[in-house]
Amino acid sequence: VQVQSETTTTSITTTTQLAELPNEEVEVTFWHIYGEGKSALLDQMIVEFEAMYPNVTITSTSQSDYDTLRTNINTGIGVGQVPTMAIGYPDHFAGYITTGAVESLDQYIYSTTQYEVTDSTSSIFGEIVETGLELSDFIQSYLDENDQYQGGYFYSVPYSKSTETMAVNRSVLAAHITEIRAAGITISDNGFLSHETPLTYDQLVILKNIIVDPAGTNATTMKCEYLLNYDSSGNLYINMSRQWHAGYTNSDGDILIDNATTRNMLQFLYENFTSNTIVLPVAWSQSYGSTNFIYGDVCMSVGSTAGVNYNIPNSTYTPSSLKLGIFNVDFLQVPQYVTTDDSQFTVEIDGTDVTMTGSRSAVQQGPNIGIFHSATAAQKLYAWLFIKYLISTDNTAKWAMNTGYLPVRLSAYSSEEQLQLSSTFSLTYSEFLGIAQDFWAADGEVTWELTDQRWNYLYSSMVANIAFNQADYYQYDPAFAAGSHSAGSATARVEAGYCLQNIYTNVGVTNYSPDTALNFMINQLTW
Amino acid sequence: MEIKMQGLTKIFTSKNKKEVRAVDNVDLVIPSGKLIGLLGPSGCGKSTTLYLIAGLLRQNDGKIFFGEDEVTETPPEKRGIGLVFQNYALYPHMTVRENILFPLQNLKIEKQEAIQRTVEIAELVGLQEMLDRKPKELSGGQQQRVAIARALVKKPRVLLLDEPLSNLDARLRLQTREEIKRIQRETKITTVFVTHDQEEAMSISDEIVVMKDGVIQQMGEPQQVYDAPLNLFVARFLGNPQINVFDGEIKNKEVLIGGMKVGNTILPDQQVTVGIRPEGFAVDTEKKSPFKFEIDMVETIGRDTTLIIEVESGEGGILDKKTFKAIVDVEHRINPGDMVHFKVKPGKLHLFDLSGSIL
Amino acid sequence: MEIKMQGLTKIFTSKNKKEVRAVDNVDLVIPSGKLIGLLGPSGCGKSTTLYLIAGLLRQNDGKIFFGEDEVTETPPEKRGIGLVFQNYALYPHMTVRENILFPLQNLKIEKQEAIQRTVEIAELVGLQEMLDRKPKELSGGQQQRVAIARALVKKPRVLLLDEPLSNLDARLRLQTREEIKRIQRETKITTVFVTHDQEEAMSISDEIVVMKDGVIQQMGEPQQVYDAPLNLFVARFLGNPQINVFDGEIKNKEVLIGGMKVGNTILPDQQVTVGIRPEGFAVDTEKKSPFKFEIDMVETIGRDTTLIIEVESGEGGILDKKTFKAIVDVEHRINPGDMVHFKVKPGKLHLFDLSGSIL
Amino acid sequence: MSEIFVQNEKAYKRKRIAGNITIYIFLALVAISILIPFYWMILTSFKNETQITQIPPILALSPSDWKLSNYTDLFLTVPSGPRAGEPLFPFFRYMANTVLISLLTTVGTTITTILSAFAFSRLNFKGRDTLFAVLLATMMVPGEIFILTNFLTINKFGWYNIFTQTYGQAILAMTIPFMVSVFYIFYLRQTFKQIPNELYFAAKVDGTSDFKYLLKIMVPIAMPTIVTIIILNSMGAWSAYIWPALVTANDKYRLVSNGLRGAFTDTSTGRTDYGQQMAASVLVTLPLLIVFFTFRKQIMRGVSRSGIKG
Amino acid sequence: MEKKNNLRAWIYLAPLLILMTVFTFYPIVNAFIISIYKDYQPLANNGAGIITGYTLQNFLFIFKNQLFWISVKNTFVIAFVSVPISIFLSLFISVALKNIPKLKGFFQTIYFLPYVTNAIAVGMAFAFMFHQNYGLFNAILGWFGIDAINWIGGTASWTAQMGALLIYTIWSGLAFKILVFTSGMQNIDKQYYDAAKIDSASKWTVFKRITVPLLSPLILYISITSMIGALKAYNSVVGLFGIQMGAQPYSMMTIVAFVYRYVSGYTDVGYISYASAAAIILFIITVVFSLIQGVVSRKRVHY
Ligand SMILES: Nc1ncnc2c1ncn2[C@@H]1O[C@H](COP(=O)(O)OP(=O)(O)OP(=O)(O)O)[C@@H](O)[C@H]1O
Ligand SMILES: Nc1ncnc2c1ncn2[C@@H]1O[C@H](COP(=O)(O)OP(=O)(O)OP(=O)(O)O)[C@@H](O)[C@H]1O
Ligand SMILES: [Mg+2]
Ligand SMILES: [Mg+2]
Repeated sequence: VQVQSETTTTSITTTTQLAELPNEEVEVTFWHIYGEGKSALLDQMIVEFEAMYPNVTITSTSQSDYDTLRTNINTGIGVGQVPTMAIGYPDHFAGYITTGAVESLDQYIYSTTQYEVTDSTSSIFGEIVETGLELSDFIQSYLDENDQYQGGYFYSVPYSKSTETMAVNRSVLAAHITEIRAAGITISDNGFLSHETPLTYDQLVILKNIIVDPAGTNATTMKCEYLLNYDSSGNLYINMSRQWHAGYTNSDGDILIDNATTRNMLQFLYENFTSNTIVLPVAWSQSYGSTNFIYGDVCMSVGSTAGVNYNIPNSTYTPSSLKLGIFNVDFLQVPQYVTTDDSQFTVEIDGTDVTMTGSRSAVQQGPNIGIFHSATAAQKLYAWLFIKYLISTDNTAKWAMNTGYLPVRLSAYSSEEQLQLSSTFSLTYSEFLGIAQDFWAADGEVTWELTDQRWNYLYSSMVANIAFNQADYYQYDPAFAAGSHSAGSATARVEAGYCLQNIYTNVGVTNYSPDTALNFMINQLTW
Repeated sequence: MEIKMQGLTKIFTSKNKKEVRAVDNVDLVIPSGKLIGLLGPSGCGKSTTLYLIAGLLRQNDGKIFFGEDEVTETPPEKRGIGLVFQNYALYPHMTVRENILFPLQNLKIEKQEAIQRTVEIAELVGLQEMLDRKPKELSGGQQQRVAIARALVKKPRVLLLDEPLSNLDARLRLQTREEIKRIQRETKITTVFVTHDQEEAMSISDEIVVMKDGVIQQMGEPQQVYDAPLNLFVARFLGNPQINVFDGEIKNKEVLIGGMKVGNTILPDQQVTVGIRPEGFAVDTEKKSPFKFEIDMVETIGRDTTLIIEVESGEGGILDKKTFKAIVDVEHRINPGDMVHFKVKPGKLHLFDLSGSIL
Repeated sequence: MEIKMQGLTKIFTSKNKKEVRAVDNVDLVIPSGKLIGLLGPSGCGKSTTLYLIAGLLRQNDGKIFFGEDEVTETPPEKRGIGLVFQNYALYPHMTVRENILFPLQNLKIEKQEAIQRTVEIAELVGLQEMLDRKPKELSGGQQQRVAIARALVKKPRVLLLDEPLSNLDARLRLQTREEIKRIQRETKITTVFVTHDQEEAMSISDEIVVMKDGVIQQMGEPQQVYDAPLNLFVARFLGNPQINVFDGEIKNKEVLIGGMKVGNTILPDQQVTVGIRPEGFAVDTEKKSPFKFEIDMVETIGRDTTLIIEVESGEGGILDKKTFKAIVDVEHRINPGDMVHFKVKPGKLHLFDLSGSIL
Repeated sequence: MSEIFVQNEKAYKRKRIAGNITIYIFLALVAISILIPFYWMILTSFKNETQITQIPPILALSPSDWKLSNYTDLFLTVPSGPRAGEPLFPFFRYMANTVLISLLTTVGTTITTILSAFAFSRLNFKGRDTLFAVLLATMMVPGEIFILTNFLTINKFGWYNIFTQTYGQAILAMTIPFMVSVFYIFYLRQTFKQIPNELYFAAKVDGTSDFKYLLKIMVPIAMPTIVTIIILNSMGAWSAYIWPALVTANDKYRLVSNGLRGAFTDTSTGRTDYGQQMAASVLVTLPLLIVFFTFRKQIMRGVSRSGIKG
Repeated sequence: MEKKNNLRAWIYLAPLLILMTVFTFYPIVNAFIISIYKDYQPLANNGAGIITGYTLQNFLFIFKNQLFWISVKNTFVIAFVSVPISIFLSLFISVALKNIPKLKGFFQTIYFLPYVTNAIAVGMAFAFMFHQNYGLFNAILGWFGIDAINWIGGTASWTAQMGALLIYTIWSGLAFKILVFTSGMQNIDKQYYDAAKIDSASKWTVFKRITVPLLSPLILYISITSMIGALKAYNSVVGLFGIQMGAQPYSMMTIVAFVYRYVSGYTDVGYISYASAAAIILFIITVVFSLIQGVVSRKRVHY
């Protein structure tokens, strides 16, 4: 991963100012959606933060889910009653920004102001606190997402990020090693494919011909009914439109889907659906493909990094439903059409070869965090300090390992902070990454004891590695509110997913054209 | 308190837009402290009249006074009346006791006294053992008694009774009606008593009012109305068995029925309708009277013998009916088939013009 | 069809767990084709008996037969009965016409005929002009007539009438009851007629049944029951004005009341209760009889003079009441204050033992 | 004749028994279909994650296989942070809020419903039918439309303030807008209309005011309907979700549904922990069931009490 | 009684009218106004909201929206099929309940239970009952030799989905109707049934000519309210199919879902106006149907 610091916009002056922290009682309200069961870690950080600034009280409220959160903030904006800070998706912030309710964070990020902690009851009494944020320590795509708004300001900073990775059924691959090698794909003796370079669609088609049996999953031939499941059809659409340079939306809110490339892309997908190369969870009336991946119905499955563990078969499943038994799982990057950006690739659509220019792309997703305008200066300042605390190197790493999210800071990957994962197991984030690396290096033949705690973190570690490897070509989703003639980015994403689902459910219908689904999508997004 | 009605009119409009003049321009004064029996055929407007007095129905026209005060616009709860409904209208969810207590509670009568009065009145109507039953656990007559108790217990200024005894057996009816009469006499509550039982009306009432089709036909003391009906309707309506009505004529001061002389008069010659009550006949043991018939049936109930004579239509000038009846003393020992000569007792001959008005 | 009841018992248990034996071990045979009048004080179990016959209530014990067939378990709709309910039970949502047509439709009577019969019966009860009204647009009496029409129109095998005439005026009552009687005679429908009006019961019924507290007291032809009551209750219950009851004794074949001789008997000496109906007295114009009283009130209704004598409690051996009544011919011209000597007409002396049974 | 009668009688009896059996089977089927969701809820609450997603579904679990962890997890306490020591799912607090809200709205709704149903069924006033039609029409407007405006209103009344909202204000905001229901007014009016006029007359004669008549006669007679309304209405708070989330600034003030929806979704993957959710549902439903079964007699009597004709 | 009690009536109505004015009438009037705002952004301008004029274009937007027509079709099918069936069924169940000698209370209690259950549980249970391979419904169909139907699976046909939705809708409305009808039947004087027995009415006749007419005010009430409810169908679809409103996206979309979709995006330009416009269209449809219902039933309803 190449991390470039954004030298153009950073303007660190050498003269730093030392200022007094406001010492009045300050209440910072913080809205999030973390359920009571999941917010323990957050609560702990709050307690730590309050110990650092004893005059501050953080009131954190869970709004149950993102929709409720957004609705409550929006209605709150209408009456001037918003929290000091909140997490939210980019499109939430895009909406808040149109009403002028969120505070630009540039004033803190680029500030050189330093504060001395003078409260003797503070746990950091006497230390110097900085407001500025080391942007170069963040993954670029995250930053791009957070300053995509009007004027190029940061209205939020990345908080809790994830991406998609692909689970593969390594046992199936291992059963066909000779054929796969014969087809020119590198594969280890134990069925591991490359963890550094993603598979291409050409390779997928090759694999499909080897390991897919449309007649049904078969334990003797070790073939699956489908090749690749894609959990989020919205992500499939958006990501693919980037990979194909097909046009989707932009941050100005333009809907760019009514074009020939998109039509080609949908037709291509339709044919892939038909040939069992790609499948959506609706095939099994599910929201996620993981269960069917475990059952062996499909050999590969793209899903969120946060859902890793749902892809691992184990003995709690009824043996009869595991068509391929308990198999080995590996994680790879999401498949791509090209290996270098802006290069050409050829696909067969409707029986003819079509050549197009494409790029690599992987989605990055998850909430950011920002501060609202209406709060007092002191509230905002402390809110900012709190945000900084939440995404500090140690805390982002801690958060990542606890929740399945990824650290937002590069430094987290080398953080020396020991993190207590269980009562008897603690390690640094890089040691955590090392678990998978060791495993892969040994071609899966590690000599760990069965009771070794590393087994418990093997798969999380795999996806953390994979995610880090594909961070190079992360793309973010343009975020915008609806205009008077088109829908907003959230609707666009939903409709994109529905478009693919509609196409999928028409597989096998004679004379069906994916244009129908696209036209409906256009009707829903523009007027 | 005197009740005065002036031009009181109530018109019902039923679904099919037909108008029913249930009470038609009634002028009536009910003297203070009297018990008035309101009589008339089914559907003549008796209940409606009571409801108007009570204020439960709103008149289309006319005025009502209680004493000096016009109450036309006064709501029923302010009129201070007691009312026994024809179909009882007991509160189904309350026990007998609660039903009777209810008006007292509304009058804010002191609790002790209210309970006392409830028990007394329940004894009066013979319900003391049923105080804790709900109306649906009572027989028809028992329900009616509860309704009476409820109306009486509050000692109203005006008491309105809509066929209050119709479901009671003779003995209880007698008892209750005498009790009502007694209470009325003692308290001097102006009372209107609707009944279809003329015997009841006549024996209990100070005066009776006979109604027909919403119009008052006659008002007066019972015996007087019985003895001197103002029109054929009243004559026919009162009396059981009914009055015998004949087609007759006056010729030379003689009253003739079917050519047979039945009496004398001072009226000029004309066609008349003649009414003679069954008991207006006497047996002419001397068999001189020309007014004679062969007896078809003899009924003896208790102390009377009713002679029933079946006639061909028009025969003997008899109107309406195919039979006429005479009641004579059981002593006469008459048998079917006997030929009996009748005399008409003095003052028992009623002469009406052809429109039905008394001459 | 004959109706036979064997040991029929119906017990109600009210909320407060008290048992009411509304019908108590009744054995009764209602002869085929007869009209039976069921009489008794309010709450004695008349309606309950009818409902048991109809099958609407389930007996606690006993059996019912229609002719040869036991119908104890037969549901009401299979019993083929007509029933007039005491409070009419008209279907409130149907017009009069629909109410009357309803049973015919259920019997799948051909439409044309059904309409024909409806109109006929409506005319019979004088409702022809109200066929399109809903029950609540009718007066009480009109509603009752609809109920009668509905029961009669289907020509039932058994006709049960629960005080069917109580809300009708005298004239209509007479008409309707005679019509009921006529229909009954013609069709020979076994009919049970509940009424509290003894005059009605006696004049219409082939036989009457007197009930008290759920128990049959006496059954027989009306005049016979009137003339020869089996017990004091029946004697008291029948007759209006009520029978006069005296404390008496038999001494040397003489019947004495308060020491005064009123008649002779062949019974041995004992304490007795003596009943004399008001019309059982005659005026002893010769003033010889020792049985003499000063008259307090004189009432003349129509053809009779009722003499009312108020007595001190126990005076003259009179039981129950503080007055006794004698009905004599109006001819006697008696005035209040007159001293009248009474004789008892032959056969008018009823002697009961102290438990109330006839001697 | 008598022969036929007897035969019919037997055939009739047979028919009646057959009829009864059919009715029972029918009613039992309906009952089963109504019970299935309950069964499913309870069953699911005893399953672990893989059992829940298992295909074919597990239709029964022997008690020895019951996983109580879904329940016990609910009562695990928060180890640290501001809520340290409190249960993960603040069951009792949410229950208390819900019960309070339920009581208040039910009392309020019942009062307004009775008063207005009375006015609409018994009193004759100008514009009555028009007004009633207008009320009915409001039922036809999808309520989703009201939410924003009402929120603004609540705020104007000062009942919503993100920093200073008190429990009392939250209660007001959650109850006051729901103290009317045209639906129930309409329902009760129908019942009121069926009470015979004579009773109103009788009461007038007995000297009651309209209000007393309403209280002493109409209400007791219409009790079955009113009990029905009370039951239906009091359940409302148990499923209220959107509005309470909107007008409460503090999640301590919220209701069970808010807890049920939010608590068991893994926010990073969007997956719901159905086992825990069902366990919580069972817990939330349980008090209702207990109340319902303890007062079953009274409730059923209320519902089935024979009213009008005594 | 017959006098006009104007003042008194308004006093009785006061609590209702005050609350409704604030929380119902005002928002509705507001909705009407909002529906003609052009480019309305309710929260812009620091919550004051901005518009650029007035327009009827919002209604045009609705009519041009393909989704709206899908919603209308689904909504109508739901309303016209589920309402009559559920009324009939619940009447039938109530009558059956009335007619059984024993276990009445037991069944009544069970029918009551849905009020104390939880929507999520019901949704899950139904999804399971409709499962193509393991569901109860297909098992029952199997007894009659009917092939398993894909009711709500991702590739289910529209008819099957609608069938499942209707079953679910009818089920969830049944308990309320049974409750209303059973309590309504208790109010019918037993005497009418006695009289009908005497009049030899068959069970069916009693049902048709006595029970139904005497319940007619309640039946009208139920049919109007369930018609309104059915035209506002939303929760049942979410319960069964989740927020994508169908086995395929939007395949079971309803008008209220359409409204809701735009209400929940109210921060976006014009969305709340679209929602209001759609709500008004639904309102007009509902009023028309209710009027028709009212007129049709006028003759048959007995008070
Ligand atoms: N449902 C019931 N519960 C309790 N007791 C009842 C019930 N129905 C009737 N009774 C009692 O049974 C007795 C007989 O009642 P029934 O209705 O047969 O009387 P009845 O002879 O018809 O009287 P009436 O002439 O007053 O109508 C009465 O004492 C009555 O109070
Ligand atoms: N609500 C109504 N709608 C239409 N007509 C009615 C209504 N109420 C009563 N009537 C009619 O008005 C007339 C008088 O009725 P009312 O009840 O006063 O009679 P009534 O004298 O009490 O008769 P009854 O002795 O039969 O009770 C009757 O012809 C009746 O049909
Ligand atoms: Mg009357
Ligand atoms: Mg009776």
